[in-house]
Amino acid sequence: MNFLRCFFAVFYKDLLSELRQKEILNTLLFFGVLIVFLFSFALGTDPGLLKKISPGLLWLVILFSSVLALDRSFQAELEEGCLDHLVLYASSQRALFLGKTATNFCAILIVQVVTAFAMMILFDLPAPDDFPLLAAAFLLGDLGIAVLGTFYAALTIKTRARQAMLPLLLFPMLIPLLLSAVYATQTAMEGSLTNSGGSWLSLLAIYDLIFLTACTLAIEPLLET
Amino acid sequence: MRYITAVVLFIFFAFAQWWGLTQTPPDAMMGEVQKIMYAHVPAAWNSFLAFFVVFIASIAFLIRKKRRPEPAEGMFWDRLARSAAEVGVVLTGLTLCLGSIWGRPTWGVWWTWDARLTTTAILFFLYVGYLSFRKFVDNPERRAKLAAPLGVLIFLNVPIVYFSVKWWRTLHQVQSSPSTMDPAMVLALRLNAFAFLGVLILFIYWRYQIAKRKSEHEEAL
Amino acid sequence: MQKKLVLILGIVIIAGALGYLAFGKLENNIVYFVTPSELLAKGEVAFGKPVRLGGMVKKGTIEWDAQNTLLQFQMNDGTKEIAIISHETPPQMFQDEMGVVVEGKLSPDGIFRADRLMVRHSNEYRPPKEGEKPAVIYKDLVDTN
Amino acid sequence: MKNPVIELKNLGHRYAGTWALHRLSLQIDEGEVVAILGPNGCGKTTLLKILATRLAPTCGEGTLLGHPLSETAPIRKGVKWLGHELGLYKALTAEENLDFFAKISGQKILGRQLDILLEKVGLQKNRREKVAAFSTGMKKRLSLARILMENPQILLFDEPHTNLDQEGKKRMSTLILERKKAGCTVLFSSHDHPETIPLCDKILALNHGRLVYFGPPGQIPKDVIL
Repeated sequence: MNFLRCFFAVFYKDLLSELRQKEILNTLLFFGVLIVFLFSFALGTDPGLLKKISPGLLWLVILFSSVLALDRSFQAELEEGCLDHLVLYASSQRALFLGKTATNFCAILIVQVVTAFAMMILFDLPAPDDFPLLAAAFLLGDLGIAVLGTFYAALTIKTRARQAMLPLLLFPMLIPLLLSAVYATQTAMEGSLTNSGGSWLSLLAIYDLIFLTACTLAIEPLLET
Repeated sequence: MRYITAVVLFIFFAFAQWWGLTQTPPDAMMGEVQKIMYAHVPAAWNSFLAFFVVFIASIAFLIRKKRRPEPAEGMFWDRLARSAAEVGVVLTGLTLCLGSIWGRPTWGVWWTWDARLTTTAILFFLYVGYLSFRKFVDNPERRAKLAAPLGVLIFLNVPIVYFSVKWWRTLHQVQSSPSTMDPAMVLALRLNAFAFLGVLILFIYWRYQIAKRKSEHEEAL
Repeated sequence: MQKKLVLILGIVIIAGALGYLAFGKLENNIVYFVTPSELLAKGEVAFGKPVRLGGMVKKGTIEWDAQNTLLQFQMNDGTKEIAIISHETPPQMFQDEMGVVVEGKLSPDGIFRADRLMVRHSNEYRPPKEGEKPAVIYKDLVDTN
Repeated sequence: MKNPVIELKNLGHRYAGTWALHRLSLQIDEGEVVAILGPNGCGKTTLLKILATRLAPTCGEGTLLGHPLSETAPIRKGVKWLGHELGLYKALTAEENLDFFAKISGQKILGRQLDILLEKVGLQKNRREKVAAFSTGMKKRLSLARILMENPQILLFDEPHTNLDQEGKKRMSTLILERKKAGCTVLFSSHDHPETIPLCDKILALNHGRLVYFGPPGQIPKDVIL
């Protein structure tokens, strides 16, 4: 009971301050759309090429912009020493972690949807073939990024060179997620000659399940130091 | 005594390599190139073993922590994890280089996005990240506390990485088993696997001693 | 007590998920490459789409033009076959009756133009039989240069 | 009725090769007000953080309210700490801040209790204002309200008098005495000797992480540097 209350309180608090300050969301949305824009300059105007690599590009944009969001979400706690009080007052560190994960998940999901739209317009992509598959890929992929990202942000928060450490540690961990998410997205967007997206979705789900459990179990020593 | 062990191990290692290079038949398809296997495969096996040691040591650190906050015992597990990670990274690097050299004549490319090669490369990145993370935390106790969950998490990712990459591209042959190999080759491979195991244990022991001296030196300051 | 229970539950979930991944046969739905008969069965849809194609090199169909590094051969899966054109130097193990995977596109003229050629090596290692000379095919290919 | 609520035995904390606290052993009884004095970097903040269970000691033992330092959950219920940084969310209002901390610590806080709390620290008019608009003094008072939510048995203040005007300092001292009357043990670190000496029952003087004096304020030896 206390666990749920703590979880929702953290989630609500983060959402509320984000909605009032709009620091993360504004930066991220701008960043995402800007990168999509830059890609079309860097890769030339060959529409076939852009179409072919757009699922990969989309997930790369999400990966890079989520690092910004994750770092920011813990940096905000470091200001004014909020993290100390958060840890001392919270009835459960795990609820704290899950609450923060939930907010980050929402932020990443919003950026993902907006970036995907920007990409469809700028790259002239056709409407997705398989909409439920696409939605599932977005949800599961973003959940995984949020879980591991929040964990790694908590890990690197008090180290030197924090902003360099976070992607260095996080990105190799996310490779299975990136692979499955890109393939599922690709299948959903254009259909495939060979594959169905189902197996990739189950791999995403398994990945999320494993790390949601493992990170929740292992978070306490990170926040307590 | 310590030096004798080291010398014996290295003689055994050299013998195993010599055996693999000269006393086994060449492969029907690949010819003499196949003999890279006697260094490549044992290095790969033993690097996995080293990473498993990191995993176990990290778990041991976390479990011990809850029972009794006694720094000395915790530091043992922490140093063990660190030394095993270092040796594992070196062996993984060796595996990658040898695999690349083997791949050029057999597959026609230096690097291919094959499942096992790619998995090994990701492993390499993950554990290099683990080691560099340790470098960025100054306080030894804090470092131990933070690195332990990381060591566990990275190892949990290994099977997922393996399966995802395997589905992504599969070119590497199915795992060989003794029944698909010539007995002379199996023998040489086993011999070399034990030789590498000896080197692995010796290196971990040495790195552990260095880490211990270092922190003793720090404490004396 | 409750803490221990949560820990055990977590470990069970992780182990279960990993076990499902390893033994769940999820990869049955993943297709790494298509065979020539599968590709041809798609008809016109397949033209110009990047795809991986796998099969055996048909015996006696390899034509290697070293000057222009042009390789032509027929790929066979037992029922259908497709002509492959590649501009890459084939690897050492490339030979008759060998399993290969190529990446490229099928043109409307029925020829598959490959950007990449990979040999599938079996997991068998054995010494050469009498009269077999290891790696001789590779030398033949290189010597013509 | 001497009843020790804080007992430390050979407590030490090492940071980056130096001892921030070294072999600290002492006992503090229930209802005592103790001022921690000493030059900058002598270990005041470290000691308070260890007592607040935010920092684990490198060696030694400590017992708070009968629980060893490693059992953080029951200690955190009864021991409240206020550091240099106040830990308030500037995008939230005063009310929302209190409500948030009450919720994550698993208490139910009613509107009326909130009124009383805010009135006690003189912020009832600003309850719907964002903390970002608050002055330092107001922020400090708000964090005091947060501490008083749970009726703690031990209070740990890290330099409560700094950054306050005369009025604020007086208010703070009154509060400390009021808590003492309620049976609460108070530890605070300070630089303002004239303000703090009349408040406290005992003085704990630290220098380079070592205890140099622990006893009534009247008997400090001359050679102890504060």
